Order: sequence, then structure tokens, then C-alpha cells
Amino acid sequence: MNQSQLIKSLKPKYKEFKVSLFLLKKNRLTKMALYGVVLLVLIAIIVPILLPSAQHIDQDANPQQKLLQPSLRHPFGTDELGRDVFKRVLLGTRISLQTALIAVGMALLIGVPLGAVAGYFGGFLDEIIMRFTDIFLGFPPLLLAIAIASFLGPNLRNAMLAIAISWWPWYTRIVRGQAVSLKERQFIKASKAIGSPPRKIIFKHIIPNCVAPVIVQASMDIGGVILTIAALSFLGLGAQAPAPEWGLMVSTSRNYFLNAWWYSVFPGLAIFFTVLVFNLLGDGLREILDPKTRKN
Amino acid sequence: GGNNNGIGGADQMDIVYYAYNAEPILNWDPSVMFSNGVIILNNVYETLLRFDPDTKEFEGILATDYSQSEDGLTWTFNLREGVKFHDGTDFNAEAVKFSIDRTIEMEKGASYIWSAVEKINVVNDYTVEFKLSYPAPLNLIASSPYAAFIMSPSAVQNNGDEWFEQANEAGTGPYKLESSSMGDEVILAKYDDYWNGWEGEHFDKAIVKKVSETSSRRQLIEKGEADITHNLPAEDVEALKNVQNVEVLSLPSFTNLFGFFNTEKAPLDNVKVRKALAYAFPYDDVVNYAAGGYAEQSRGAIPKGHWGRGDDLFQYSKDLDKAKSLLDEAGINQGELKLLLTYMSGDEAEKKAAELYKAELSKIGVELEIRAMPWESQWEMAMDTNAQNRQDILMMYWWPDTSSPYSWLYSLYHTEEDILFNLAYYYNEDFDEIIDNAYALSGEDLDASEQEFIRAQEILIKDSPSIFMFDKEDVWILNSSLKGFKPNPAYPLVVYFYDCYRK
Amino acid sequence: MSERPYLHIKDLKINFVSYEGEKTVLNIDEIKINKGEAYGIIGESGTGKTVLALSILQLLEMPPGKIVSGQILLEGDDLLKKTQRQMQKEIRGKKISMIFQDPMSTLNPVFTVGEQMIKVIEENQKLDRKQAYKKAVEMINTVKLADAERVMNKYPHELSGGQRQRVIIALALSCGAEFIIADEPTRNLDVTIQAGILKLIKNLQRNLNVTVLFIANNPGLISATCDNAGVLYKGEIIEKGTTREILRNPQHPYTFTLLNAIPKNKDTKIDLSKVIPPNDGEEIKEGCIYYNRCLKKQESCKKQQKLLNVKDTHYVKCSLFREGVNNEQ
Amino acid sequence: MSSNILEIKNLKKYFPIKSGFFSKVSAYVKAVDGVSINIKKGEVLGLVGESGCGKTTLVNTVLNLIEPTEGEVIFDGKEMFTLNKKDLRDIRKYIQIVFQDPFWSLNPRMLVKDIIGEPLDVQAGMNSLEIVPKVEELLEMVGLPKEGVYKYPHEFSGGQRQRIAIARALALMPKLVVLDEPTSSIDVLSQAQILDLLGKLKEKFDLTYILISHDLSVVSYMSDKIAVMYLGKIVEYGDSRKIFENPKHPYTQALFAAIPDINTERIEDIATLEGNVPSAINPPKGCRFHTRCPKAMDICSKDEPKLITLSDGRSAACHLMK
Amino acid sequence: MKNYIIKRILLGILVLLGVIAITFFLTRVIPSNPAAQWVGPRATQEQINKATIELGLDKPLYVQFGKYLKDLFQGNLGNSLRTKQPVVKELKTYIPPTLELVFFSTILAIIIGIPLGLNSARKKDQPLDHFCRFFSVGAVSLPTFWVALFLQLIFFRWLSLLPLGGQLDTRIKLLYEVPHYTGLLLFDSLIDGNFTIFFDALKHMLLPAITISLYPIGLVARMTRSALLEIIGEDYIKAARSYGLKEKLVMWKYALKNSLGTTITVLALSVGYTLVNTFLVEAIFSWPGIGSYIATAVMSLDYPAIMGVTLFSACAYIVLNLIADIIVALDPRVRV
Ligand SMILES: Nc1ncnc2c1ncn2[C@@H]1O[C@H](COP(=O)(O)OP(=O)(O)OP(=O)(O)O)[C@@H](O)[C@H]1O
Ligand SMILES: Nc1ncnc2c1ncn2[C@@H]1O[C@H](COP(=O)(O)OP(=O)(O)OP(=O)(O)O)[C@@H](O)[C@H]1O
Ligand SMILES: [Mg+2]
Ligand SMILES: [Mg+2]
Repeated sequence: MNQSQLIKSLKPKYKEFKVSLFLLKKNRLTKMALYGVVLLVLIAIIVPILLPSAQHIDQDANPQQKLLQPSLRHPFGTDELGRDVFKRVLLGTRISLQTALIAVGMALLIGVPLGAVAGYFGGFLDEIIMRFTDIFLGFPPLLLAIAIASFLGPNLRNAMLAIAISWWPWYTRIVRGQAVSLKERQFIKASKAIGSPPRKIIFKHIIPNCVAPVIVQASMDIGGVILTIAALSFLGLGAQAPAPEWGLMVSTSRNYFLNAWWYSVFPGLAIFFTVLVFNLLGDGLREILDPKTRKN
Repeated sequence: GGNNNGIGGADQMDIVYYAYNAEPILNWDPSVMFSNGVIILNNVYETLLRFDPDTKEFEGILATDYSQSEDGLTWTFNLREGVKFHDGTDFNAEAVKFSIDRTIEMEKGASYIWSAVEKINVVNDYTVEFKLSYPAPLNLIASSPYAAFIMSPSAVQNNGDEWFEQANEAGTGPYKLESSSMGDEVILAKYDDYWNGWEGEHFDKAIVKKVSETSSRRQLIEKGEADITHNLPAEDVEALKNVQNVEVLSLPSFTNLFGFFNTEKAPLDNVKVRKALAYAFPYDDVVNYAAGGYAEQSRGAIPKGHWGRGDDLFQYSKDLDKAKSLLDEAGINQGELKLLLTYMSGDEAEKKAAELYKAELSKIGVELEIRAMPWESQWEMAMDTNAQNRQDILMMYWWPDTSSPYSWLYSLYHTEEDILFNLAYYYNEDFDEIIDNAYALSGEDLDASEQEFIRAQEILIKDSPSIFMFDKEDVWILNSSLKGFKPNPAYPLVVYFYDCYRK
Repeated sequence: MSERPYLHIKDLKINFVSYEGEKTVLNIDEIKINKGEAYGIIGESGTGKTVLALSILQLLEMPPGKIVSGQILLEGDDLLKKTQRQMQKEIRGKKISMIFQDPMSTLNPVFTVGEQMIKVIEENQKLDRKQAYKKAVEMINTVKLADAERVMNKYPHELSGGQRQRVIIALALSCGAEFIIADEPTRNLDVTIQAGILKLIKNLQRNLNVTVLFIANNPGLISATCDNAGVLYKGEIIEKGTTREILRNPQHPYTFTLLNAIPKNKDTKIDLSKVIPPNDGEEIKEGCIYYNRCLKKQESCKKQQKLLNVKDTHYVKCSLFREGVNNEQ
Repeated sequence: MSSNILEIKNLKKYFPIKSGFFSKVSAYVKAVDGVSINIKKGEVLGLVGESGCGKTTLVNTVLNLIEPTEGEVIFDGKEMFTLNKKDLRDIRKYIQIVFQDPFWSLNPRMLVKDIIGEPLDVQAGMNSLEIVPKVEELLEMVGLPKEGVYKYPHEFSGGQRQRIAIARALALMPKLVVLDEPTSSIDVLSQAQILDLLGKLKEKFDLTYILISHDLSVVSYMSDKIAVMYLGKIVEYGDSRKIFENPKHPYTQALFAAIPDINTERIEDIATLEGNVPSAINPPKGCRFHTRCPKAMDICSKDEPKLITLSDGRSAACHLMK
Repeated sequence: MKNYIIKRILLGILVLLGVIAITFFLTRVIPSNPAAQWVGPRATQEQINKATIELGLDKPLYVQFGKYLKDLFQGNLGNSLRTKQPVVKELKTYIPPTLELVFFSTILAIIIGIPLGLNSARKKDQPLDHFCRFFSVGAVSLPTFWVALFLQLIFFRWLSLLPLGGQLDTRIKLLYEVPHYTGLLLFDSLIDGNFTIFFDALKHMLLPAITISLYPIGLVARMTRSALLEIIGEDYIKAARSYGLKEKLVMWKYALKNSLGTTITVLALSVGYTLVNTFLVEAIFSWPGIGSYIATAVMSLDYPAIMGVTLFSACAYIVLNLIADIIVALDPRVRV
């Protein structure tokens, strides 16, 4: 594709983008959520670079300064070992976002193709894949993650893995549902009539048409995953001290929370804020990407 | 006590409420129980003797007195008469023989403390004789907090061994079990026929309840709902000191914290490296902040207040320069050393100590990964036959099963064929010999034995197979209306409810 | 026509707000419907037929919809001035009710036909349940559904498309409304069923004297059913009059083209020169809305257009009419 | 007969209705039940009938998009159902289909270039650079500006979208094009243009069409031959003009009479067929139409009439024809 | 329909078997030696070896699985490594309090969540909707365990209104015969007519139930809102309005009933959430349920206990979903 072709082929995308932007503007809550997400991403990227001492976070322990009240020096106070809670909450952003993204990414990688294949081929293959998914969906949410994480051993990597393992079936289900209805769509029939092989149909027609619901689900799931990671850490199944992971911080702060409210409040608020923002974004995206809203 | 059992009189009822941080009891079998259950069973059952570490005296409980033969191989106990088990049967020498034999035969829990016992003879109804295969301090053993309880033979014979597991008891203690809901809550009620009688002021009932959140325990005691609790963060303790109706009591416990090096794995097989690591440990910070000041840096392996502790033993102190130069000597460059430390999940003090240690090590270019693990997993890892797969440093508390230095030195540093608790994998024949002899001696001459135990610790300090972190203090938080409570560190966290009353 | 029309729509302008900004979807100068007549509206898909129907009942979603100006007078009473509550209490179901485009989705799937009918009757005619039931059976018989009692106990999904459409008509009638808006009531039905429905509606109008606003996208449908009709194009009535006048003597180029574009048979080829618009890409902002596609456009078309009287009741919104161009057709 | 491009012989398609725990097949929807038709090269066959009578199923089966239950289809001398996968793919080049709904027959997430280019990519193995000029050519052929290459389907009107679908169908120069209600969701003006375009393309490329529609005016306008279907069967088949002038089968007659046009002045002129189409699961015994037939006789409920060829060359399946 | 139900039940059983298999094999990847745990700390190698054989851990995996399944069918989940008690027996005491909590929270979720969603949908894009949406999204974004801490702080420490934790006041427990028929305290005390216990139990339940129900409230509200929005846009709602039906009737009867299918399904899901949320907060509220139980089990890697709770929760969840599906399938008024 030469350059002018490229530019031309981008133009309609730009228009789509404009539509989204319009809908976004209309939806104030979603717009704010988007700013929130951008802010969080910026924090996650920039803070570890900007803070020269971020590499030496291990050395931050300064127990003489423990559990100091919020002040100008320590806007969120200090923790039980005299570390600055503000700094740790900021640094925790990266951990949470990164793990959530990876976990959701892994779940997508497993779930989406499986769902597309099951939905498109149907029959026996569908039956097998979907029964298998049913089994995973047979666990109440979070429970499988708890079980896996507790058996794999507590660390963040395992927590991520556990979440991915317990999360993919949701995507399989969504994508399969889409695929089944798409399969009946005439453009897929047309493609079949042309003689396209199943592989092409799945990757060119089915998966791209599942993008919207999957994106909506994924953006909401990022919130859910962050909450889950925090919960796992809270149960001692996630991040390990002294990592500045929010759930772990809340878990630790439990012991001090009658003396040092700030130590519990701020990491908890950070979780709340982040999850809220992603949930609102997902909610908004659902409306924005909904073909019904989009049609006109 | 002036009890008032009316429905309206709930507040006047003489109840003592002990808020405990974990399940008060998991195993009701007095021969087997080897954990939290001490706090319950020591109120329900009794042992022949009770050891007072302050005076180093043995108080007769079910035995009135005892004697020992010249060679230290025969011990004779005269038993108290007129004692009744909770099932109504009489306590006698048969019961003692039955109980100890049962414990030995079951080979569970702490039964090994009786390993020196060859035979138990019933001399007459109220005299019992222990024949030993080698000299051992049977008075200490018989006053052990675990595996030394005397139970009703008829109860066991009538009901079978499983009976205990369904939360039943057949002891002689002042309190009997009223109800228990799994491990969470145990209610004890006074045993009317207790041999020591109920003269004076006592509680009718005692409640021991699991309250795992520290904040909850603190709030319960602050609001006067609970009478006793322990294991609160230092910050809470500080705050509680200023609360009017709360009293704080701290005293040495016999629990101390170790950091065992994996001496079988390079470079920790090099004593210089181990010393360097011992010099990098922030003892003061750990004592002050991890243990909240309720601790003292260890001097050797035996905790403060326990006999066998050497008051003049050498103590490492934090000296990063020294640590660095020792590492240089051992040929280890900055940033080269990466170590894994494991500690028991859920233990705040261990966690904080590990984090503080990590911070110090980071300053001398040693990267420490710290990992919280359930005790069993941690232990499993330490027992791996391949030294490379084990953790480099393992944090562990030790407390005595019998009040002897041997409990520490033998279990933790004696050569072992299969690894059990020698988690530093320390092998030193000289050391083994010294402590074996010292143990045998302790039955006869406690002072001589003490000197030998101290000598053994000098070797340990030189070889530095572990960091001697701190000796823990027990901190008790009491409702100030609670009187008569006297903690005994030989019986960890036990509250003898019989001694307590309210004023 | 000095007599006051039953329904009188005046200068109704409705916009929709979207990402492209505001767009006018309805811009009607005037529609007059007399009591007891059947009035037809024809127009392509998307010209605003449904919007018109919904706005009469104030059921249009707002936003995105927006009423810019105008009046909808029902017996002289402006419906647009009424609140939702008033509409519900006085108008909807009482005076006007509507038959929706899609018989498949107009019935509530979770209630039986009977329940739905009874509720509507109870609500609008203040009858008790028993009487309402009787009335419902009666209504079902009116729309020529056999076995009324059995139909009453069925859920919508158990009925065929034709049966459903009849039930919907029965529902619309059972309110006791004197004015029924039928929004393409046969669009999704088979021709053989369509015929029945058309007859039914016509008979209702004739026999029960209900006023009918019949919306269709196919001129064939209104020819036998409606007395008067209007042609809707991009939200504007561009021609109106008696059905006969419009179909036999179309004056607007659009109407003309529309009628010409219907294929007849193999031997009468469609004269594409009378259908395909000039592709000169010329667009105007004001003036005639048909300008771009008009085969006869002239300078005068760029001006604002007005409804012009052709003859009697026949009006057309095309400046060419005055200039006599249209008459040559 | 050698000029037949497509021969359909006794084609049946039964959809199994599964029920019971082990998904036992308890009944069949006899969507197509023994259809035989021949289509000559260059001919337009119009297929009419009520909704659900099996028109779509018939063509889908012919195209082997769904498995046939029974019967044979010979396309250009080759037996379609015995072909292996590769040969089937090859033959698909020559048969194309245009669907009813122009919105859903085009993938909304693909550019026109990729939509029309798909067959070129799949069948001709062209790369992106070769495809674009070819697509532009095709767009111009169906009367769309070539700037449309880089647009999405939703940027086009219904009629335009249908042109795109036609362009895609023609990309591989097929011999037979199936048009499944190609104009039923677009307005009459666009319809006129599409019909005209289809006619022109047919001349130009010597195409054969199968045209499905329930709009009789469209069928009469386009077709050379007409097949009237009722409940999975052909009830009348023959020359389009003859059938329109003089329908023989009572169903055909009823169908034609039910359609109002702008010349219908009185509602009474519209004929109604009483009752609904019976279920294709349990079609009535005898003549399938007898339950609704105004001229039904006793025999109609017993014997199923065969499709017999009448003197004027068309055929009908009715006992009255004897 | 009958067939569908049978099929659905058999499918549920299949899923259950799968769940059992997964939990079983999960436990076999644990790095710790269950036998060592069984004999407890400070045990000898010999004791451990003996326990290994006793627990059948020396046998091949499939044999172990076979035995596990067999035991399971006999209602035996093995013994807890920590307490040595049969897990089934422990579950029996821990499940009722949790069920009670879950039940109570679900009721809260229904009576708060549905009206919230409904009003939100009714006033779409108006301030009320924004508020409801923010509230419901907020409710699902809150870390439960964190909320628990603060509710305690407010209602116990500051306001002295509600108890800190536990299921019943200890003193009340000593003074009254605590009834035990079903294990559901509220229910049992009502049977007994003992209102002192009833109200005390209610007081104790309030904080944990509110904490746990936050997520389901949000979930139910959100789902109800979106289901209703979809339904409100349908022709049949417009039609109902065009017939002049009252707004109340249209919303509360017509629309809500149509969304019932979604609501029932969501409720099943939300019970799943409450069930698992108990894992996070029961310990905080010293609630003697399976949540506290599993939290301790996780800390000490008591795998038979973890497995027991996992299996129970999964079973409950599967059955619940099954029931929801069957209700949705059975009732033609809900089936769409
Ligand atoms: N909810 C809406 N939001 C935005 N635009 C709308 C909405 N509803 C209708 N429109 C626009 O209003 C115009 C008229 O729509 P309307 O549904 O009235 O057409 P119609 O004549 O009924 O067509 P059809 O024959 O397809 O039913 C269309 O251009 C459509 O895009
Ligand atoms: N995949 C399928 N499974 C089961 N039944 C089917 C399937 N596809 C179609 N049918 C049934 O086969 C019959 C014929 O359907 P078909 O789509 O061929 O009708 P049609 O004549 O094309 O109708 P329309 O005019 O509505 O498009 C109908 O009764 C339909 O319900
Ligand atoms: Mg419409
Ligand atoms: Mg079809």
C-alpha cells in the first residue's frame, strides 16, 4: 500500500473516530472517566521515570518516620516503616495497571479465538469448547482465582495467571455468541459463497466484528481485575511485601488503621478510583459502541 | 464467687473473655495437641508439675513432690489425693501411667519429650515411678505445656480415641468444657469438684474466642467487652496505655526469632558471607519497629529470662561497612548477590523485619527477595534434598516444648540425618557433644549444665549459621478490672483463669 | 373547507440531533384529516413517516428528537402543548391509538394476548375485569380471528404474523379510540395476508366510523384504502389531495417518478430517463428538497417552495407547477 | 437440453427438528421437498412464493451453502454434490449470490476495497496493489464513483450498497448469479435503477439469473421463466408472460389477485386467501394447497398432484389441470 | 421443555464433575507436602512417611482421584489438615451462617438494586440517572474489605451503634438457649419466638450484609437499567403507551416483567459474588462462616478445606444458575 492509499484508507477511520468523539462528548460521565484513565496511565508511565528514587524504593524504609500524619512533606502520611504512602500509592498505579492489562490480555488471547472457533464451526467442536468453558464458569467469580493462586503459591505472577485462567471463559462466551449470530449474517454467507476458507472468515469477518463487545467487556474487566488482584493481595495471595501494591497496602494497613487512618484510606481510594474510572469507561463505551446508538 | 445467674443479670455474671488471635484450639486430644490448644487445655487438664522460670522452681500440681535417684535414671512422684476427673472418676497413679503411656504410644504431637522414659511403674495408688534409659530432666518434662497432661483412663477406654476429636475432655483442671463451636469459640465453666476448691474469687465461666483482626481485638478491649488479649501492634499498645480501663503488661516470653542461613549453598557456605549478612541486619530497628520495642536483641540462641542464656555472649550489631568489607573479602561484588528470604505469612513482625533487612541489604548491593509463605510450604522448601532449591534465609520463631536450652540447641543445631528443624543445616560434632552432655547434666546440676549450654552457643556465634534476631516479649492487654493474672512464659499465652478474678 | 378538520397538523418541524449536528427530519406545512376518513401517507423509507406518527402521540424520544415548531391540533386542541401525563390520560388510547410497523415486536412477549387486551380495556373504558374480558373477546371477533377465547390465552410468540397483526389492530381498537394511526401495518407480512389486513382496516373505517391515518411505502396500498393522501419526501409533504388525483394525475416530479419507477411487466421497460436523477452533484441548502434528484429542476426551484393548489383539494409543493412545466407530463 | 447451465433434479432439503435429551430428530421441516428445474444459459428464472415457502433454502442448497438432503444439481455439466473441496471452491467462482439486505450482506467493518476485493483475494490470489484498480473498475461498472474504494458500507445508501454487493458478485465473472430478493429493502427509485443495471450486466456478460422476490412486479419485469413455490414445492412453472397473463394454478391466481396496485380502486378488488400457510413440518396430505384453495375438491386432500406439463409448455401441479 | 430441563440438569452435573476434577488436580500442584501438614509442625520424618501412606499420597494421581470421587459420593471430603476434623463436618457448621449472610445480602441487593436500576432507566440522562449510575458503578468499584474496615470504624467505634463482629453477643449466647434447627440463626430464633436473639442476630448481621451486598446492588442496578433501557426502546413499550396505559403500569409491570429474565440471571450471578465476597470480609467481622474458614485455610494451605469450600461454593453456584435457567425457561412469560 503506498502512502496516498494509506491516507485514504485512514480517512474513514477518522470519521468513525469523530462519531465516537461526539458520543463521548455527549456523555459527561464517560468523558471524565476517560480523563481519569488517561491520568492513571500517565501516572503509571511517568512517575517511575520521574522519581529518581523509584529504583531504590527498597531502601525507603525509615522506621523513625513511621505512621506520620499527612503533611506537606508526606501528603498521604507514612506507613509502618516510615515510607511515604503518597509515593507508594503513585508507584502502585503501574503495578495495578500492568498486571490488569496483562491478565486481561492473556484472557483475551485464550478466550477470543476459542469463542470464534466454537461459534463458527458449531457442532461437536462447539460442544466440547463450550462444555469446557461451562466448567470454568461453574466457579463463582473470584473463587477459581483464589483457588489457583493459593495452590500456585502467592506472588503477583501467579495471581495474574490465576485471573487469566478464570477470566477467559467470559470472552469465549461473548465471542461465541457473536460468532453464532454473525454466522447467519449474509456477509459471511457471501464470503463462504466466494469460497473463503474458514480461517479467513474467522479472522477477517468474525473477530473484527466482535471487537466492540469485547472492548467494552475488557475495559470493564480491567476494573474487575484490579479489584481481584487487590482482593488476592489482601488475602495474601498476590503481591509480596514490600511491593507498593494497593491491595497489599490495605491488607497491611489493617493492623494500623485505628491509629493511622490515612494508611488505609489512600490505597483504598486509589483502588476505588481506578476501578471506578475503568467501570465508568466501560459503561460509557458500551453505549458509545452500541450499534443502536451509533446507527444515526 | 458471687454469681448471679438471672436473665437480667448478664452483666453481673462472672465471665472472663479472652480474645485470642487465632483458633483457641484445634485438637482436643491431650496426648496429641501441640499448638494453640495450650491456652485451653492448661485450664482443663493438669500436669504433675508446673515450672516457674523466674524462681526456677517446680510447683506441685497433681504431684505433691518428687525425687530422683543418684544416677538420674529413676524418678518417683507422689501424687495428690482427692482429685477427681471431670467424668467423676478418681485421679491416681494408674491414671498417670495410663496418660503418659498413651501419649508415648500415640507418637504424635510432642510425645518425643518422653523419649528418655523406658517404663512407668505404679508403686501404689498415689506413687508413680519413671524408669529412664538415659538421664533426663524429668521434672522439666513433666511440667511441659504439651504432652504432659493427665487424663481420665475410663473416659478414654469408654469412649475411644476419636471421642477427643469431637471436642470432649476428661481432665482434672479447674474448668471444664461447656461448649465449643469448632475452632472459633470455646466456653469453659467452673468444675465444681475441683480439688483446690472455689474459695475466694473466681470466674464462673471463661470464653476464649478467635478474633483475628487486630483492630477488632483492640476495639473489643477498649470498649470493655473483652478482658484479655495479646498480639497487638505496638502502635495500638501505645495508644491503649492511655486508655483508662486498660492495663498493659509486658514481660519476656521464651520465644525468639531466628534467620537461618542455607549453609549448604554457595556463597552462604562461606562463614564470612554469613557474618557479613549478620552484620547487615538492623537489630535495633527491628527490635524497635518490627517488634515495636517489645523485644530485645538476642544474645545467642536462648531467650532472655530462660536459663542457659549467656549474658556475656557476643552480639552482632548493624555495621554495614564491616558487612561490606566481609563481602569483599569473600570475593562478592556489589550487586552480585541475590538472596531469597521466606517468612511465615500473616506475621507482621517477621514481615517488617524482613522488609527492614531488605532495605539495609539493598544499601550494600545485596538484593533480597522476601516471600511470605504458609509455614508448611516454607518448611517443605527448606527440607528439599537439593540445597539449591531451598530458600537462602528462613525466618522462624522457636519456643520450648520443655523448658530447657536443649529444646533450642538440639532441635535447631544438632546434626540431623533427615532435616527437621536444623534449618541452617549445621553440622558440628563438638557442638553436638557439648549439648548432649549438658542435657544429661541438667537433671542433676542445673548450673553446671547452664555453663555448658552457654559454651555451646559461643561456637554457634562464631560459626554464625543463623541470625539471632530478637527475643520476644509478650504483651498482654487487660481490662483493669481483671485481677490475679500472672503470665508464665513457660506456658506460652496461657491464662490460668482459676487465678483470675474481677474487682 | 370551512369545517374544522379532525386532525390538523400545522407547520410541524422536527429535528434530530446527531454528531453531524441538527438535521430536520420532518417539516410539514399542513395536513388536514377529516373525521371518519382514511388518509394515506406514502413515502420512501426514512422520510419521516414513523416520526410523524409518533409525534402525534408524543411518543417520540426526546432527545435525540426535538420539536422545533408547529401545532398538532386534534379537534382544535394542540397535542404538543399537552404534558405526557395529559397525553396518557386524555389522548393515547382514548382518542388516538396506533398500529405499529412490525407485528413481531409490538406485542409484549411476556403477557398473553388476553392479559394485554384486558389491561388496555380496563384502563381506557373503565370496565371491570369480567366485562373487559367480554369486550376483548368481542374485539378479537371483530378483527376476524377465529376461536377468540383460545387466542386470548396465547402468548404472542404462539401466533403467526397475520394473527398478531390482527391482534394489534384489535388492541388499537379496543381502547375505543376514534382515530387510528396505522404505520405500515403490512410491511412485514405476506401479500396474501396483507390483503386481509387492508380489507379489515378499510372495513373498520367504513363500519365503525374511525378515522384512519394510513402510512405506506407503496402507493399500491393506498389506492384502494384511502380517500385522501399525501406524499412525503424527506420530511415534507410535497403533494396532497384525493388518492385518485395523486395517483392518476401526479403533479410533483417526485410523485411522477415514483409511480413510473414501479416495474409493470417485461414488455413495458421502465423509462430510466424518467427515473434516474442527473448526476451533476449540485446541491442546494434552501429551496426544493427534491432539487438534487429532480429531472426538471430550474432556477426557480432554489427558492423556498410553497404548497400550491392544483385543483379542488389537490396541492403540490413545486414552483414548476405554476410555471406550467409539470403539466406537460 | 444441452444448453442448460443448471439442472436441479428432485432436490430436497429437510431441516431436522431435534428434541429429546439425546437430540433425537423428531421431525423435519421440509423446506424444499422435491424440486426439479432446469435453467438455460442466459435465462432469468423468477422464483416467487410466500415467505417461508423455501425459496432461500432452495438456492442455498443449490449453491451448496447448506447440505442437501437428497437430489442432484448439475452445474455446467458437473455434479455439484460430489465435488471435492477444491473443485467446489473452483466452481464457486462461477456461481455468485446477491442477498436481500444490503446492509448485512456487507461486512460493516471492512472497506469497500476489501469487500469487493475479497473474492479476488481468495479466488484469484491478487495482492492489495492489484486489487484496488480492479475494484475501481468494478465500481464504475455498477455505476458508483471509484472514490468509494476507501469507504465503509455504512457511508452508502441502500441502493448503492446493493450495487456494491452486485460488484462483488461479478468480480469473478460468474456464469450464474442468484439474486435473493435484491430489491426488497430499497425504495422504488433505487429498485428501478438496480433492475436496469442487472438487465444491462446480464446482456454484457451473458449471465444467467435466478431471481427471488415476492414482489411480483419485479419478477414479471425481469424474468423469462417463473417458478411459483408453495410449501417447498413448485406448483407452477413456465414462461413468465404466459403465467402472468393467465395463471393456471389456483395458488398462483390467488397470489396475483391479492396484490393491490395503483389501479386498484375498490378494496373489494383485492382477493384474500383465507387461512395461513400450513407448517412445513407437517404439510397437509394430498395437495398442499387444498386447505386454502377456493377450488378444492375431494381428491385434493387425498392425492398429491404431479407437476404436469400443459399444452402451452408450462407445467402446473393441480388436479384441475387434468 | 421437560427435555430441556433434563438436559440442563445433566449438563450441570457434567460441569460439576469438571469442577471437581479441576479443584482436585489443582491441589496436586501445590508445592507443599500435605502429609507434613497433617502431622503438624515439629513432626519427625517417620511420622510424615506414615501419614503419606495413610493419606494415600503415595498412589498414582488417577488412583487418588478415583478414591477422591468415591469418597465424595459418600459425602466425605477428607479431613482438614489443620484441624484434623472431617471437612464435611466443619462445612456443616460454617455454611449456615454464610448462607444466612448471603441470603440477607441478596435481599438487600434486590430491594435496593432493582428500584435503583428502574429509576435510572426511567430518567435516562437526567440527574437522577447520573446519580444512580454513579452509585451503582461506585458500588461495584469499592474494595469490599476496605469498606468493611470503615463501616466498623463508623458504626462501632464512633457511633457505638452496631457490634464489631460475631454472630451473636457472647453474653446473650450464655444467657439463652440458642436455637439450632436449621443453623440459620435469624430463622431459628423466629421459630423459637425469641426476639432478643433475633434482634441481636440482626444487629450483628447488618454490617457484614451491607458490605457484601454493595457489589450485588451495583450489579443488579446496572443490569436492570440496561435491560430496561433496551426494553423501553422496544415497540411494545411504545405501543403500550400509545394505548394510554399508565406510566406506572408500563414501567413496573410491562417493562420490569420483560426484564425479569435478565434480572433472575443476574441475581444468580450476584449471589456468586456475595458468596465469594464473604471470603474477604467474614474474617474482618469474625463471622463464623465458610469465608473465615477458607481465609484461614488459605493461610495454612489446608487443601482439603480449600477444596471443600471451593466445591461447595461451585455447587451452590451451579445449582443456582441451573434454577435460574430453568425458571427462565419454564415460565413462558419470562422467556423471550
Ligand atoms: N431515534 C432516532 N435518532 C436519530 N434519528 C432518528 C431516530 N429515529 C428516526 N430518525 C431519523 O429520522 C428519519 C425518519 O425516520 P422514520 O423512522 O420516521 O422513517 P420512516 O419513514 O418511518 O421509514 P421506514 O419506512 O423505514 O419505517 C430517518 O432519517 C431517521 O434516520
Ligand atoms: N437453518 C434452518 N433450520 C431449520 N429450519 C429452517 C432453516 N432455514 C430455514 N428453515 C425453514 O425452512 C422453511 C423455508 O425457509 P426459507 O428461508 O427458504 O424461506 P423463504 O421462501 O426464503 O422465505 P422468505 O421469503 O421469508 O425469505 C421455513 O419454514 C424456515 O423456517
Ligand atoms: Mg417507519
Ligand atoms: Mg428468503
